[in-house]
Amino acid sequence: MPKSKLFAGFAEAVAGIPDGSTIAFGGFAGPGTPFNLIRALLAQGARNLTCVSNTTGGAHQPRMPDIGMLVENGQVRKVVCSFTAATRPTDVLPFARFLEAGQVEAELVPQGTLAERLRAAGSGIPAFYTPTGVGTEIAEGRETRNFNGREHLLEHALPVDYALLRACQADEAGNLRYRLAQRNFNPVMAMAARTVLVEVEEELLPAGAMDPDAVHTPGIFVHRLVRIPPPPDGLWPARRLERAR
Amino acid sequence: MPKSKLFAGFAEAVAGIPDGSTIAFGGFAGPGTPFNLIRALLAQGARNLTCVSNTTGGAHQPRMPDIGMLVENGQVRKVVCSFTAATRPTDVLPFARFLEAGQVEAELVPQGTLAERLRAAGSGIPAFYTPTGVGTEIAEGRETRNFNGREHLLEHALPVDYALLRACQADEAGNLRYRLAQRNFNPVMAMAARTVLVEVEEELLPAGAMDPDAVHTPGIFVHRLVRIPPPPDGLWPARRLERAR
Amino acid sequence: MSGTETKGWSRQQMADRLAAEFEDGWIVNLGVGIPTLCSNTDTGDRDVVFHSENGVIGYGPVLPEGQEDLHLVNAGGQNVSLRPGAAIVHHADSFAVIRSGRIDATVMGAYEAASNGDFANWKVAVNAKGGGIGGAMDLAACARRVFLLLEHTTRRGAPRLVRRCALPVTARRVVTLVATNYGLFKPEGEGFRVLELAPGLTLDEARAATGAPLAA
Amino acid sequence: MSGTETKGWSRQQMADRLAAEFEDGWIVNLGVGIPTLCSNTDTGDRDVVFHSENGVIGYGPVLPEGQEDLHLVNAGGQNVSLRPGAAIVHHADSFAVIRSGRIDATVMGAYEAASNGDFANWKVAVNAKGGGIGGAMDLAACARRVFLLLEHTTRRGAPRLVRRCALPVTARRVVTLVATNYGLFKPEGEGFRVLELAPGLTLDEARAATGAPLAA
Repeated sequence: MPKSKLFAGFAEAVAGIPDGSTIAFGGFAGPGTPFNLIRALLAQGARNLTCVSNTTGGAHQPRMPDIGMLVENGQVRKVVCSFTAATRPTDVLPFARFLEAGQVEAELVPQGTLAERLRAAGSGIPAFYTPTGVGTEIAEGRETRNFNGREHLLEHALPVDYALLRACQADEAGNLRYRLAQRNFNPVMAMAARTVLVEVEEELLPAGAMDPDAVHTPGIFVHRLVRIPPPPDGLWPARRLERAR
Repeated sequence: MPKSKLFAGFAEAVAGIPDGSTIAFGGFAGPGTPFNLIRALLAQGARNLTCVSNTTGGAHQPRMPDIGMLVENGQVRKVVCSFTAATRPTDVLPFARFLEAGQVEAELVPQGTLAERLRAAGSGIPAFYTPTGVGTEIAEGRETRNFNGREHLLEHALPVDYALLRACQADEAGNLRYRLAQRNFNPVMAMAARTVLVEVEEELLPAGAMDPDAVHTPGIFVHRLVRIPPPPDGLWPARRLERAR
Repeated sequence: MSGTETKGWSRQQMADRLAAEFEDGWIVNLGVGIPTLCSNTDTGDRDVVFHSENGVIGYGPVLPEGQEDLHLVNAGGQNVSLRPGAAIVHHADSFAVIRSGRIDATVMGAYEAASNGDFANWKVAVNAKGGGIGGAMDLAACARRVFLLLEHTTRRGAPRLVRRCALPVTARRVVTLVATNYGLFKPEGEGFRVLELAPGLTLDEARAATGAPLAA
Repeated sequence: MSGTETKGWSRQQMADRLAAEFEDGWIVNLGVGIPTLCSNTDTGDRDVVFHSENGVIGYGPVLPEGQEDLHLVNAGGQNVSLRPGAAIVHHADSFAVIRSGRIDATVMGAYEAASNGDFANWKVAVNAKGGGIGGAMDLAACARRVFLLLEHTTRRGAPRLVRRCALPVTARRVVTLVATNYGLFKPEGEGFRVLELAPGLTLDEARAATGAPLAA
């Protein structure tokens, strides 16, 4: 039998992540974000990382572990996100001053293109065309092609070395279920990654206890599971508040 | 409120399908095949159809309504399938003599490319690249491109006018659940189609009775539902037997 | 912006006015900010499905404090409710819904709306480093109708409805309708048509606050 | 082909021999025909996940008559069982698993296996109209290892192991191992290496029935 996918703790799960890795982080506006794995990665200290995520975090209070903290901790070379700045001129994300100071690179990608580039990487599709972004600044100098009378941008797959995810349920085979808006990027990031780490909210189910029709991410994509302990040891989402402006 | 998606019968559901339509048919080796809707389409008589499906059917006994029968009935101009002939030299599919006589066109597509072209159509992706088929007869004269040191074929989205599907469960909003191997092509065909017709095995659930996390095809993709009556009025899968050779 | 300075409609009134355009059976995506107020609007006997880019299909009003489900948020991160018939998909499938043209209307905030149909909502200044695209470019390029909800002027009184965007655009020639605190407007090339003015506002006042011709 | 004419291994023995190559933790796709027999093989304490292109991940042996679940079939249309930890995905996701290189070994039938690593299994004759590709081209192009299971010769005694395919190929330079009723063979460019001969067969007999050099 292959060794168990269940790891004793978050530190053990992230221990082997080397400097220079490309890591995708699940989550959208809270749900599905691997807060505990990010905290462990902050402590583990891997550097020169490329971080793929919807945002760099920090837009809401209470602040939870996020990509911005990895940047502040000097661990990040580049981020690939659909938000690299706040959308309100009056907001300044913690990440912004590092970007403005040139201490971190940023690749800004439309959210649907980001999701599809991850899915493409997980699907053996090296590139695809999308109408998104045509005629905008992000299309400048880029390859376009006309299909059905409409310009489209060529977009490339975005493979990652690791995906750090959060799920509601897992079984011993690594099958995952997400609850409601927790799903978001997590399934496509699992597909895009060579190694998938998941923090899990509920007790691990024995293999065979999860309905095969109800699985959201098949266990063949999943490598390391960690059960999230109750608070205060484990990080759990709190009610989100807008940041003070 | 929009009018109900539940139709009284199969004839009512297929009544408006015009000549010249492109129709995708769900199913793989039995499960998920819309036998009742195909039978209704045979009676309805729409002609000059383009049929998209994994196979043309007829490889097993007892024979159920299939694309081959639509061909025999003079309703089909072209099929797009991953099998247009049997894989055993000793087998001859009912469809084959129409193909050999030039009475129907056939576009032979690798199965993964077929599934992905349908998903692309349902995802606003006009074209993508795949390594499948490079160096084979199906790549002859086709556009290729090198990514990461490997040749890939350019493949185009395959949109369809209608999808005829079979599901296990549906609710009033049109949300669908498939059971086990019944899922196969059905979700991506629902995505690829402008109008989606579904024959449903179980009693229709009220809106709100299906767990949103358990939905396989969201109701926004689904237009017409028909409950399958018990046999002999409704067609249900029988145990499959190999065809006599 | 505090409510007391605002002329014309309140934010909820702007959202309600735009929501009155939603037709029975539409699938509507609501963006971050003012647009999320549309899911609080009573659409009466019109059945409208609200889609959020994080894969929530069929959500309803924001839930009051203490009743939130922390696993359920809309595009703005607000804890919303689900309506009967809701379904959840992952992010790639959610944008498949968007790019395949199944969103009947997308409602977004904007910094600038141009009469030629361009609009800008992802970069706060031409030379700003970084930006916040989110799902806006996908939605703008692919939704059947692009509805914008924004304050009619900046805090300094500069018009947000203009002939041509000064900021980097989100998409070109896509805007269908624009609702502001001043009223409801339709871009028509070189200017906007006034479909409705908020109570208490005159056409001259609206013209003075608009950077493009306004036709009554 | 009736069992009585067959030299060497039976079909189940061929499948068992190839299944002995599966390693602990592998994900293995089994094609139509002889390959499906591999899911009947006892792999002992090696945990092997069987994948079928219709989206069934983690299936087990074919179920006896009367115990079938008619909603559950493998790639060959046989009613199989599920192993604990199984998961179902749709067809596009199933081929995402395949194209992304997650299949450790694909086991397929073939008409011809060439020593240069090409093989042919989708068209019964060069000039045949139509063909049966199924998932074979995706699997052949993308699986980490391509294992073939076929009778060593045609019914007329012509070799199926050859230097170059005469039939249209399914993929080029991909074959890892070939198991036939004669034994287990590895393509090595201009010929095959014999890894094992079925009991009762001599190297000379195998050479006589093979269309490419055989190295012991």
